[in-house]
Amino acid sequence: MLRLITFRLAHAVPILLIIAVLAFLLMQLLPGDPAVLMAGEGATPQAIQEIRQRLNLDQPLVRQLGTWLLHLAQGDLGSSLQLNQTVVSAVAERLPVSLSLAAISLLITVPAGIMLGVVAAYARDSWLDAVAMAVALIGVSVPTFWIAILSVILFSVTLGWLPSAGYVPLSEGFVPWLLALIQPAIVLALFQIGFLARMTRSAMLDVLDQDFIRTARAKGVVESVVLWKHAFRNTLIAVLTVVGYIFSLLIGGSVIVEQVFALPGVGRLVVQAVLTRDYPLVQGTLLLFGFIFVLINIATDILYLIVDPRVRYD
Amino acid sequence: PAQSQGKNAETIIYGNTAGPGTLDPFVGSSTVDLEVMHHIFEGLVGMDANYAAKPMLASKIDVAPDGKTFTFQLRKGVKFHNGKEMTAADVQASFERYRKLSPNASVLADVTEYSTPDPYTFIIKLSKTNAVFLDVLKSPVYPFVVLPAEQKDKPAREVDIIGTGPYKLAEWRKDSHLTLEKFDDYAVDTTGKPADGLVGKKEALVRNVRYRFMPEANSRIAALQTGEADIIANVPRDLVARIEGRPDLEVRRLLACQQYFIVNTQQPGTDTPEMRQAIRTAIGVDDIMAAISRPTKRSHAMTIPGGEYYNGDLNNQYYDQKNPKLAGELARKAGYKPGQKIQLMTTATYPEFRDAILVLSEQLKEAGIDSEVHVIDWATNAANMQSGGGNWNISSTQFCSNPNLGPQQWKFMVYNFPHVKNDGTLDAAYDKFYTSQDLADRKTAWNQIEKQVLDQAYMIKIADTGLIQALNKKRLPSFDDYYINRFWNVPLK
Amino acid sequence: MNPIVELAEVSKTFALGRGSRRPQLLHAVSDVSFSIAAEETLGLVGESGSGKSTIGRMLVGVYPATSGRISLFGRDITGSGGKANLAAVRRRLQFVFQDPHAALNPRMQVGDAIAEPLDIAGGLDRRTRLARIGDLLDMVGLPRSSAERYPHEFSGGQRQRIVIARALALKPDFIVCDEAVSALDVSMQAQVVNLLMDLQREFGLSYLFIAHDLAVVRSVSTRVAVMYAGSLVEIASRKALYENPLHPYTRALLDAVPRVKGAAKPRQMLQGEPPSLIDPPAGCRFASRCPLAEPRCRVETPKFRPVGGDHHVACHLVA
Amino acid sequence: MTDAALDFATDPPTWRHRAWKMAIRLFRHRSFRIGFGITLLLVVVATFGPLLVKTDPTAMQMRFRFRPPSERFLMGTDGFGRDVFSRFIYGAQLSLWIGLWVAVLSGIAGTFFGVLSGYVRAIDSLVMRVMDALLAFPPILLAIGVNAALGPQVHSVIIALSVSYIPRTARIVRASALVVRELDYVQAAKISGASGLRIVWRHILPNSIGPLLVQLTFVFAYAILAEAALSFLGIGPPPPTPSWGNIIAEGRDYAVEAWWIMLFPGIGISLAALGMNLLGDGLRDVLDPRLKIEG
Amino acid sequence: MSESNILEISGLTVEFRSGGRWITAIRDVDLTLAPRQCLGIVGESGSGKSVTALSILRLHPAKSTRIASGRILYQGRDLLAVAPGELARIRGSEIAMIFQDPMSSLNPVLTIGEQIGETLRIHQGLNRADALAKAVGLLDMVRIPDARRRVAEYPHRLSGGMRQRVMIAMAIACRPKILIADEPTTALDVTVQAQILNLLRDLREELGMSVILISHDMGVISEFTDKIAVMYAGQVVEQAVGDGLFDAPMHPYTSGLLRAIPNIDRDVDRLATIPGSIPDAARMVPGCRFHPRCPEALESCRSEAPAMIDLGGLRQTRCPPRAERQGMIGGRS
Ligand SMILES: Nc1ncnc2c1ncn2[C@@H]1O[C@H](COP(=O)(O)OP(=O)(O)OP(=O)(O)O)[C@@H](O)[C@H]1O
Ligand SMILES: Nc1ncnc2c1ncn2[C@@H]1O[C@H](COP(=O)(O)OP(=O)(O)OP(=O)(O)O)[C@@H](O)[C@H]1O
Ligand SMILES: [Mg+2]
Ligand SMILES: [Mg+2]
Repeated sequence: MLRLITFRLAHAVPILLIIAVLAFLLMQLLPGDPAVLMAGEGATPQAIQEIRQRLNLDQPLVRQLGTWLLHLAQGDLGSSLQLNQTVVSAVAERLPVSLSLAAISLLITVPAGIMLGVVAAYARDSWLDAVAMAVALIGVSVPTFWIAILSVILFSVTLGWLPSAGYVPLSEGFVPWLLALIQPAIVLALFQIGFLARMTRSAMLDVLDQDFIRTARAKGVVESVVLWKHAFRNTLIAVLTVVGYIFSLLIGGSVIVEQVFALPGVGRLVVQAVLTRDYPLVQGTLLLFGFIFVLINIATDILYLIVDPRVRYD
Repeated sequence: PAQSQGKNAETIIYGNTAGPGTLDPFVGSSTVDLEVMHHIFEGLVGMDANYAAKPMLASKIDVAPDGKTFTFQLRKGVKFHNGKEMTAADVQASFERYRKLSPNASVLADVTEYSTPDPYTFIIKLSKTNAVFLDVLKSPVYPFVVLPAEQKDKPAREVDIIGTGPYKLAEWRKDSHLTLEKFDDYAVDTTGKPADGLVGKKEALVRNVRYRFMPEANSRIAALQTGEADIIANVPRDLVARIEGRPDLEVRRLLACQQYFIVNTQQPGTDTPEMRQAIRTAIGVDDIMAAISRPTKRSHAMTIPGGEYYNGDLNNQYYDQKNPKLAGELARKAGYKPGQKIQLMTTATYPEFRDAILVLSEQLKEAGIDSEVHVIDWATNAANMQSGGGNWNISSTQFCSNPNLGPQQWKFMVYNFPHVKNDGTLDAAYDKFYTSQDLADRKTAWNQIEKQVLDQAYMIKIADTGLIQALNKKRLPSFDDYYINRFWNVPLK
Repeated sequence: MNPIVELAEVSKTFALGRGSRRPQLLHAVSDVSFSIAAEETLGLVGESGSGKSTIGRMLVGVYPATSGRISLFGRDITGSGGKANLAAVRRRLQFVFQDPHAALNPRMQVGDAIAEPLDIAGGLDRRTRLARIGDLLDMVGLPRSSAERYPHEFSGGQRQRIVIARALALKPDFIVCDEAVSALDVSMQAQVVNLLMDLQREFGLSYLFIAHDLAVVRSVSTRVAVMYAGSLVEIASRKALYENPLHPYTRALLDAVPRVKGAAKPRQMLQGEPPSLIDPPAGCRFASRCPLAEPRCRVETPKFRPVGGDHHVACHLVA
Repeated sequence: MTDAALDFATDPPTWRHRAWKMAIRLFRHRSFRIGFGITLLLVVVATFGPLLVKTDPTAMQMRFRFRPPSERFLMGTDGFGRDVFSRFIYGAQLSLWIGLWVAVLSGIAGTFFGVLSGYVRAIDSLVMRVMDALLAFPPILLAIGVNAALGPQVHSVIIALSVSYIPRTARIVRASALVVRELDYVQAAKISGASGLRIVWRHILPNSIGPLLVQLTFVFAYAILAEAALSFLGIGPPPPTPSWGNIIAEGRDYAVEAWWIMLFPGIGISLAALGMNLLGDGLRDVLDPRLKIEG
Repeated sequence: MSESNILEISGLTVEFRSGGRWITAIRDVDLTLAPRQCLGIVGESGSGKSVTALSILRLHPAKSTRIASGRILYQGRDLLAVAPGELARIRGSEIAMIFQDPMSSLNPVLTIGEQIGETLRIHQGLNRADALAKAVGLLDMVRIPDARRRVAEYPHRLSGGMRQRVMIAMAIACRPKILIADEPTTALDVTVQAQILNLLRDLREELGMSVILISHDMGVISEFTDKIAVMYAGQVVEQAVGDGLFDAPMHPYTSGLLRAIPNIDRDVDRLATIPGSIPDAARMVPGCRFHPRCPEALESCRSEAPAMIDLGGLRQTRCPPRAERQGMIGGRS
């Protein structure tokens, strides 16, 4: 297994390189000039030109790319154009926020989604199934934004139970941290629960009419155990895939929720970096995302091996 | 948590859309930058409530009769946040750094020499007469503030945030919040002037000011309602009702900006004055004002009432013509062929720009002029407006400091955004403006400039616009509006 | 005689356990050599878990051999170039899986499943294809209407017939039948066995016929091989094997066959534990259960050697 | 049904015959019928609605800003006094179109890569890492990039969103493929010399279809919403052209005061997602022979 | 029901939904099982043996199956009517079942130890460790070598015969009152088969367990069972106690079956078969279901569906001509 991890990680290296180059090229494709934005309203063309020079933006592309890659190889991701921060510190500052949010949200999504999915599959075509399905659909089609606002109005403004916005680091206490994140986490979860539920349901339906379920029943296993132990265990590959997928979604882009709840997460960071053409920051964040996603997915792959003994890789 | 971020006798909490991009004063230009910087940094001169230049760190200013030499006496005992005393050397180093890296450095192009005969005297010599040099120095945008001399070689955006202002920077978490802390050794201006605009007797009455960055209007309002913020900025006009119902909250409307359509004179379709005028004729500002979710006021002028250069109804005829029929005829005369599309460029980053453009597109349609709207991100929009590239005919933007600060502040905009070329009338008027020491002459010059810009429809005025702020009256009973929010002399209950 | 299948000292080990634990090796097949000639049926019997299916699977390339050489139709499918060689002979090979349920795609109609080898080979128009499916269903005694139904609608025996029909579709030259008829009732079994033999006569097919039913093996096989704990213990023509079994295990097997209307002679049950395949004992693997075992049987591995004609056996005690 | 079975004995089932039988099975499926009904309704609205609704969806009447739903404005008006009903009807087409294409494109490509890496072990790790790499690019960035390359048009949005959903779909398909490829029937096909393509097409895909269908119905709904986010950044169809996504996006500041702006397109998206989900359920069941379709 | 029977199936008719229609898989099946008795069921594949067996524990897929009529009395209670909770209690502990497809009947993601141990944990309240220890013992009992080590294996890594033995171990774990064994030894070599059958025999004696044994192997049936039912096309066509069936089959189908048994003591070049094939359940033939393949069919066989005829001496047949020829007609059942 150790070999598998090393092997997969080794594969990640060239991929990260590809991300690096792609990110770089993509940024070049974009119209808009970071120098103009940095210079601000009313700046003269000379001023802009100067900034361009200082940032080496006036040099040929290949040269810029080369320099950047060279620095990258030395572990230097460079500095943000806008933030007066190194890319690493900018990201390091926000990652805990995104990770916290993703983790709490996942902790809500996973049990709820799985529960709904399993119940819906079991009670297939009944009213329970219909309700679970409705919840699933509401989650995806009601704009997150709307839920977020309504939730703030209800829980923060009207009831005064939860803070309306802002992040409190874990270092300032577990409860404040949790209270600050619980609302956005639920809003995010609502969006994902449906997906997980539907996926679980579908996978469960595939498993439920297989022979070994009959065997379990023949042994006198009660329905709930048949459902959870015998059937659900067999859907874990599908469920894990979806969970991994949701996790990467949560880390990478919960821009709207971060925005509504004024959370300084990486989602907003990267969008703003794109919008302000903060090249080094975008490139750096993408690399980081790439790395995290590779990690998540390697972890999922390894979990596959654990949850389904039939799976094998060479 | 609600408490940890919320009500606090020592901390004023201010919610605005975003945090500063940079706190390096020499490159800071956006409102969110400035409203923090002016608490931390101070310059030799600053604006008063009427936008006039007044001494700040200078105790006395002498202007030589030829308008070329400026001598500043510095206040004594002014301390930087690092405890060091400010001297002329710091001032000179700051000017030198400014010249090296500020986008606005060109205004120092005529400087021939700085000198510091003694630690409290600073002299600037210019090669040419500049009648409005002090007005240049008062600019709140890219402010000419004083940094410790050691910061001289720091690249743009990388200075240590050390000023002489009443507050110092305590904590700054990008995209989250920024906290200012009272500077205990602040040298209050004791020359006897009361607080006025950015100058005068400034005192920090609360320990901390926390700026919270909350991009969503709904969230800011919620924060104010829950007491997690004491004051918030940028309330969309159509959401004001949510606040107005509450006895403890108060809504403030501030009209300090102006919004325009910028017409690209170099782009086919709008490269003739006739066509630009046709477009202007089609525009009715009431619908636009209704559409943009900001407080607005009808006004044709490029300056604000009360300012030195305000000229009453002089150029009113170019405003709000609202005559689609005539506009259609003019367009045809100007050679416009139906089906030909005027390219409207705007951004969603600033909804008021986009909304104005959307209404414009409808009004042009009424006049028989077809158009196409391109919504792009602000980065591209701004870059295209600067460069003239990107195939746009009309875009919209808003100016805040320019109308307030006078014609010198307008110059770059009126030339550069519409990409004006070879306009002798405009050139001559500006020349006169800079060289005449006589205010009356300068006013005449400005009237000409304004007339030319509006007549040629380089820019088409939409309205004076502004912001809506809201605050908790109970907590901030005596908060004073200004076009930059200030938290000195503000007590917290 | 030109053998179409040849195994030379083929072994197969599986790694047990996963993860970082040091894997234990399970010796499923050890040093097995035999060959099958054209138009021949080699019956393969033996203890359950002794590696019969594993051999079958290695023969069609589902498992690679751990060591040794396998050639099919004169081409070596192990070692370098094995893949290409295997691909070259694919069409001439078929396999009937032991578990008919797992061997059928639950989402494929039976007709399509049967026609799969035909479709892969290609070149049939719809009508001919359909006719072939019908013929194949007839052959294995299923109604033609089965073609439109799905595997789960069939009983175990019916499914097995579907699998057999699929294997026969292309008239291959060599079929591995892994317990192909054990799920069938006797009359159906007889039909299928007869069919296999008819095909053999008609088209010169060869079979590796893995089964537990020694009676069936006797009726289909030309020669019979007996396996115990991963090794071949005896191989002989059917007559020789059934009438003159030499290896004690073979004898025990034949003794244990249940008979209609009571056993002819008193059943002698094998005692003791079968050996572990994880650390196989030294010497003869059957020694622990052999009624005749001598001390040297537990030390010295008996050679697999000819004892007259094509009768081979691995036992010290056989002269 | 029996008749069909009888036909079969004499006449080979043609492609069309099978499709017909499939359709019959589908229409026996209750969820499928409901889903089909909903989808059909939306498609009809999207196609013929604009011919029937006379109000110009872009016409602004500032006098009537933010009017709640009434007889005159069935779904109220927005901040420009535009008729939300008319915008809703005109917007249906664009939204459904984008949702559909993104689902189809990302479905095809995602399935391709998923199966490729799930089935061809040698390149599994490689393909998956490339997918991880794609995953790293936020849709916004992709969209701006594609937009810059192809110009602002619906295609750019479709491509950008499709690309960003490919890796997600791929992972889901791969997960099923990893299990299915080890089963005996796949081995049986291999022994028969089936090509990789055939194994994938006939064995792996049909047995991985459940999660794939769920994924695609969700991609469909996500794409409609994502289009809004993008069009608000100015990527894609410019705003006077209505789409459900940008109606919602434009109404977002007034979520409370002018709830109707968001509500109706929200319902539209829900309905579309519901329709698609039901269709997907039906398809899934019909493709699974073990489930009997009740009449 | 007679006091002496632990299980009585009467008039059982089961239908499946296929292609939109209900198709009868078994019709009017009557079977009885006495304590300690072993009932063998033989018959053409597809004749409904497994369907009958599955019905006892109500293990058919609920959606596509219906039990159109019949009763299954177990210790006086109708199993078709007991509450689900009660049924779960009976399943595995009092009535256990060995399934025909050992691969697909084992859960691929649980170790065999876990699967065997589960039964013990449910019905005997053992903890995990004890259950596992007992599972090892059971694996030993069914002759799986290295039981201690292999108890942690997953099903797909076992040979066919081993899987089958795991199924057996699972079924006998709780020492049930009735064991339903659907082809329990087809994948086993004869020596292991003999051991397993001995094991079952011991259990019968020790616990008074009754067994329903479905098998194609006439040798096994003959050696192991005390009563044999022959099924054809969804019906029981003949029943007999003891070896009588082999001596004098009372149904032509049984005769055909016996003829088809391969002989281990002789080399034969061709096995005897019954010509034709089982009728399609969807289009069942009228009259006697076997008549199209019957060498002795009379005109009446084509039209009249024969009822079960009691021949006395615990023999029954569905073949009136044979019954008549033997002059053994008793009362109709
Ligand atoms: N789920 C089902 N749906 C439709 N038909 C079924 C189903 N299960 C069984 N059948 C049909 O019922 C009949 C009896 O099947 P059953 O499995 O009882 O046969 P069997 O006697 O056990 O045969 P074998 O010895 O081959 O296992 C067969 O014709 C089969 O096709
Ligand atoms: N994929 C696998 N991984 C690990 N071990 C395996 C695998 N397949 C088979 N084995 C082991 O190899 C040995 C031989 O198995 P094989 O299936 O060849 O036996 P067999 O002779 O066919 O037995 P049976 O008659 O019971 O089918 C067994 O111990 C089995 O557990
Ligand atoms: Mg085997
Ligand atoms: Mg059966």
